[in-house]
Amino acid sequence: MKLLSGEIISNEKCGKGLYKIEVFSPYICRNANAGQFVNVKCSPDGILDPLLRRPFSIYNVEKEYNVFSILYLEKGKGTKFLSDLKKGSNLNFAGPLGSSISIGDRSKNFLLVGGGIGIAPLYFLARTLIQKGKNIFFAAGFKDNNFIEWSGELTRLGINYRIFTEDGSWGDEGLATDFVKENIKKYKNYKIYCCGPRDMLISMQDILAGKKISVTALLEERMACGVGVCRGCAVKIKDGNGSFVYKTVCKDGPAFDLMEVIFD
Amino acid sequence: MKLLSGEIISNEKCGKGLYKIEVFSPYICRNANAGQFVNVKCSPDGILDPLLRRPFSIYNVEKEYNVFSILYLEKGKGTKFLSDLKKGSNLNFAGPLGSSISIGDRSKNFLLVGGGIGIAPLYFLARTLIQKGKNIFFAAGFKDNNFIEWSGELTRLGINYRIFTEDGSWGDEGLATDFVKENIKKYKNYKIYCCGPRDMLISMQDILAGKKISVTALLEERMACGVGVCRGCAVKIKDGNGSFVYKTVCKDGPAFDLMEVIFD
Amino acid sequence: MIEGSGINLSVNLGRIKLKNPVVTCSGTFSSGLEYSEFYDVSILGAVTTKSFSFVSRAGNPPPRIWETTCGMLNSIGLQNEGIDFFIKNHLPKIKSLGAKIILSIFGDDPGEFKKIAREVKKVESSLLAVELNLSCPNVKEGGIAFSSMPAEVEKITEAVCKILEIPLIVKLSPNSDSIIESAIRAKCGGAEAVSIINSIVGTAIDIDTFKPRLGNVTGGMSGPAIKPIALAKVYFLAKADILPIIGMGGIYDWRDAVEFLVAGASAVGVGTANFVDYEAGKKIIEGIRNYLSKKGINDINKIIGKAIC
Amino acid sequence: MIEGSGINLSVNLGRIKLKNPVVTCSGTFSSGLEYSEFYDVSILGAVTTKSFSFVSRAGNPPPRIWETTCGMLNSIGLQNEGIDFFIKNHLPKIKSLGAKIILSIFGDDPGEFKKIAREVKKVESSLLAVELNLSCPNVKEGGIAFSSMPAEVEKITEAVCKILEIPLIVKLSPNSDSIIESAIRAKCGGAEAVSIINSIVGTAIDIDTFKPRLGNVTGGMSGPAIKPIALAKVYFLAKADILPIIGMGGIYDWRDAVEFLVAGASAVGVGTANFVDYEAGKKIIEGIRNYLSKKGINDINKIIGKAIC
Ligand SMILES: Cc1cc2nc3c(=O)[nH]c(=O)nc-3n(C[C@H](O)[C@H](O)[C@H](O)COP(=O)(O)OP(=O)(O)OC[C@H]3O[C@@H](n4cnc5c(N)ncnc54)[C@H](O)[C@@H]3O)c2cc1C
Ligand SMILES: Cc1cc2nc3c(=O)[nH]c(=O)nc-3n(C[C@H](O)[C@H](O)[C@H](O)COP(=O)(O)OP(=O)(O)OC[C@H]3O[C@@H](n4cnc5c(N)ncnc54)[C@H](O)[C@@H]3O)c2cc1C
Ligand SMILES: Cc1cc2nc3c(=O)[nH]c(=O)nc-3n(C[C@H](O)[C@H](O)[C@H](O)COP(=O)(O)O)c2cc1C
Ligand SMILES: Cc1cc2nc3c(=O)[nH]c(=O)nc-3n(C[C@H](O)[C@H](O)[C@H](O)COP(=O)(O)O)c2cc1C
Ligand code: FES
Ligand code: FES
Repeated sequence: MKLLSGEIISNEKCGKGLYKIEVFSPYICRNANAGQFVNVKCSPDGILDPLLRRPFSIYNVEKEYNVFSILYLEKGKGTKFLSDLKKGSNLNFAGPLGSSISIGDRSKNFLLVGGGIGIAPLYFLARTLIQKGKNIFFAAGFKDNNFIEWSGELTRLGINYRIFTEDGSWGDEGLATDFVKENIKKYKNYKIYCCGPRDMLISMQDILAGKKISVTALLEERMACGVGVCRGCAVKIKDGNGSFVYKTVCKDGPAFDLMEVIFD
Repeated sequence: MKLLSGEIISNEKCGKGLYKIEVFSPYICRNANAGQFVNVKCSPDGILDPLLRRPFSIYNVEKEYNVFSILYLEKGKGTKFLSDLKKGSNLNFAGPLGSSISIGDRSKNFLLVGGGIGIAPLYFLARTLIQKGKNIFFAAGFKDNNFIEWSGELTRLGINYRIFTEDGSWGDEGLATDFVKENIKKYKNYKIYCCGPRDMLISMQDILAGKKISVTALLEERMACGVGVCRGCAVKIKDGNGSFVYKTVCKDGPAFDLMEVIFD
Repeated sequence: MIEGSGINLSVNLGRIKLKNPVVTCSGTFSSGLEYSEFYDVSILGAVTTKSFSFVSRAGNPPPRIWETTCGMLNSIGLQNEGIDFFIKNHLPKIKSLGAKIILSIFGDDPGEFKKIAREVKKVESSLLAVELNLSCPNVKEGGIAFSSMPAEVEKITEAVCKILEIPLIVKLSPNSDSIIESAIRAKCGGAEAVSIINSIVGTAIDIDTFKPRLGNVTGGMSGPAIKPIALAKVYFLAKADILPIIGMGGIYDWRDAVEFLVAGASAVGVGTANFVDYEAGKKIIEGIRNYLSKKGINDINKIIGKAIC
Repeated sequence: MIEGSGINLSVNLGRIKLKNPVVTCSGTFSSGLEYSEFYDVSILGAVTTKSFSFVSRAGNPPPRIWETTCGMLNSIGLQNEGIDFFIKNHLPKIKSLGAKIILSIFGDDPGEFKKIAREVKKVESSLLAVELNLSCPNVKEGGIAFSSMPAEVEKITEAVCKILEIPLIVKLSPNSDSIIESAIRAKCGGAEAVSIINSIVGTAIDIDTFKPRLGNVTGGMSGPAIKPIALAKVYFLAKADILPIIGMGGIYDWRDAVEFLVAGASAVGVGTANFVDYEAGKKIIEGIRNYLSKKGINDINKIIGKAIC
């Protein structure tokens, strides 16, 4: 992990409040693995509002071009600043942070379940799995059709996928988790990775309870340092003795065994 | 005085760290007089660093175009933000603030003495005096030749002027105040207006002590409100009883009788 | 837009009735005349004037202002023209604008407070309430405010209370541990409400000249930077449930104002924000109304203190 | 670049000798291992570790972080693996990096402090000093820190002092009036220096759910927003001239650091800034050196306390 500054190659809108920013960084391209993130300074030099860095999953790495990208939604002042950044200017970020998802050789089949912007880290994971010749199914759920422009990128991966929207405006009407629930028998020999809103992760826990299917979730938590020193991004993880310990999303995670996570 | 938002017509560099910003504002053009200023929000919407507005003299008003302008030096984070603003975006400002310089009919001859960026309000004053058919001499002093690009604007006024620089790189080597000192007899029947660094104003006080020449100075002081409510921008002004009162630069000023100002 | 719409914005702090919970903070709005050029100040719950003493005060030597990260320091030192000047010059004007007025007063000792109160007595029917500023951090370098001496708080409140019939608000300082105790004493003395917080003692130094940035060495810190601190003070005092609170300190927009109400303030004071957004008061009232309307809450009193557990 | 150049950056706080005045703040640098990936942490005056208790502590329920305007609230609640874990796991690693270490410790009562001290005793020669955290605002909701009970400060300092030979630093809280009194008691108890300030009690509330933003309701505020407040506390304590001070609270860059030194701190702590600029410590040391060099000052001690009048 390093503190870096990289030229912005592009920063384009691909949906309502949805942007993709591409940044030149040989270091990130060499060292980043799926599941990791970068921590971005979202204010000009010398300006301290907003103060803290913002964490964003690494969405894609294009080693050929030494360019990595982030897919982000404009939420508040940090992401507003990001969306105003111009091509050719520099991004101040640190990374790669968090622990990498290790993909064993044993598993062959992977089910990725993404909700909303939660698809971002799963995209990088999918690309990594493709390179390893794995079989992938990607179930992506959204509120509406806001990500429709983005979906071209998913199509280009050439994997099987299905889109679900709550309002039925794109793909199938319904939740990605309902699809998983109905088809869970099909995925007995799959490894599952999921990322999305808290409610989605809780549904996944319910669906998979007692099922002995390996499921990893990528969690979010408010961060201060992003590198494991402040203990700000604590999540409750079962410790085996019926009790729990607090682990850090930024260093121990963001990927955790979903069945060990305690949401309360 | 009003809280306004006006489109930026241009924002161009005219020297090292020196910029002129032109803003569309019929209201300012209708209401502003020489000596007044605008108070500018120097951070994007919703961002509070820097927090306080920055005061800038009105440098010019072009009634034909409904455009007024500010001439400013990049100093810190507020003026850095200003210098990054793009043509076509909006400036958030309030004005016109401060009291206007009232130009009586009696005086015919005016000597304007400006130091550095202090020439900004004097430029507007000069244009006003020209319209009233007054006779003007403008003595402008600078550290170096950084304002040379700007001086075209001065030339175009068609008035008599002389430039002094401390390093002799442009105009005459020396201080504008030394020039005033040496030629003070010539200016017996002039009204003097001056604006510049504190040391310059103190020199002017020394030069004019006991001379019965009317001299008005435009003062600067750190401001919070800019509209006379907080009493933050206090300056010491003689009160006639051998004592002093605190007056506000933002409301009572910025123009004060220089001989009444107590610098300590 | 402000009135009507079926949402009740009015709040009572004891005998003090405000048509909406937004007042201005003393010292940041003068007597409201300047800002009346930006909007109709009669829409405010009340205008709190700057603090007036018995005779005029010159205030502290400049520089009096220093900007800090998302906040500011001031060492005005209560410059004012004296209570008579207020009564003769400001009061008629601000009354004619239709504004409700909370008059802030300040004295060096209980005796001066009494003298001011006797002057105020003559016009008390024109005022909504009187606020006793017992907490200015700017009078002496690090000077002790009455507010950190609970016994003095009671003494002064009681003395003024005997003279005036209109409600009293006591303004307390965050610069001491004794907010709760002082609030209790204010209540014993007859106060109707407390205002918290006054500005927090702070300083800044010029690293080139080694001199303090303020003529008075230290000053009072205010603005968005201090909001979390002020909010915690409001929360704990509201939880202690002694007197109704006018909460202030770093309120910049309607979200901040709602946060203070939810934390237990019955009204909110807008201070430094007036310097940055001259229409802050107006926007905050509108923002609160829209918030309630969107949430389907028809009475502001339903959210006051909602966070207290 | 850091060493050499003929400028003396070393400072002494009693028996504590630092090669430069820049240390990290407890809880914002862990034991230095993570940041050693960004720069050589042995260039720091010292690494102050996070506070360790006798046995491990789970810490407070999440959420633990809330960003405020130019600052942050935390309610970590002293999550740590216990002193033995530090001694066995962190200490050898951080020592091998060549860093000087100030170990921060924390206990619920004087007894726990003693128990920790006895453990620390075994490795005290590896440490530069021990900092007693008597001022964490996060243990209970609005809980009272030892630091606001001067008698306790003395008792704990004395108890630990009897066990350890290395110098003790007492970390005090800004959340009470008693900094000066507590510093005097710390001195009586045998402390070598004081660290001020710990974070300031603050809170934030979600106006949609009416719940506090932090699991623990209130938290400790830190970051640039609090700098003027911290600086005033340092200035007044330095003026009282009781013990050397490690000044901290909102330091973001070298200018801030110099400001604290000029205000009377003999060393400075870098906290929240580490989260924003992972190289803050390094840049601040370089910045101080450049500043002195440009000013033609050959010894940092010449500027310490320069603003005190
Ligand atoms: C490990 C991780 C990976 C993430 N990856 C992505 C991604 O790929 N694309 C994307 O659009 N978003 C991602 N997020 C969420 C992203 O960090 C927030 O949307 C962003 O911080 C919002 O900042 P803001 O200033 O615009 O919003 P504000 O609401 O103004 O932020 C205020 C504060 O809350 C924090 N915050 C707000 N939302 C979140 C959140 N969901 N999780 C954690 N902290 C939050 C901010 O960091 C900041 O401290 C990720 C979050 C985490 C923890
Ligand atoms: C009445 C008046 C008219 C002015 N007219 C002009 C003008 O026409 N052109 C121009 O370039 N500058 C002018 N100035 C100075 C200008 O306001 C400052 O240069 C500007 O505020 C610096 O802001 P900053 O954020 O870039 O600098 P910073 O140094 O970061 O500012 C920090 C703080 O100091 C204040 N400040 C800094 N310098 C000054 C100063 N000289 N006077 C008052 N406050 C200051 C800022 O407002 C801010 O609160 C004027 C000042 C006053 C009072
Ligand atoms: C410039 C200035 C002057 C002030 N003068 C007074 C005063 O005269 N009386 C008083 O009670 N409080 C005074 N205050 C304190 C404010 O009323 C308020 O309590 C404080 O600023 C916190 O609120 P804010 O952060 O919204 O500004 C003053 C504050 C400022 C910034
Ligand atoms: C996340 C976090 C954790 C902290 N943990 C501790 C701690 O364990 N012990 C301690 O003495 N201070 C702790 N502090 C307080 C800091 O050491 C420091 O006193 C305070 O943050 C002010 O400095 P700053 O504004 O530079 O951060 C912590 C601060 C933060 C932000
Ligand atoms: S954000 Fe600091 S430990 Fe995770
Ligand atoms: S800046 Fe407030 S009175 Fe002048």
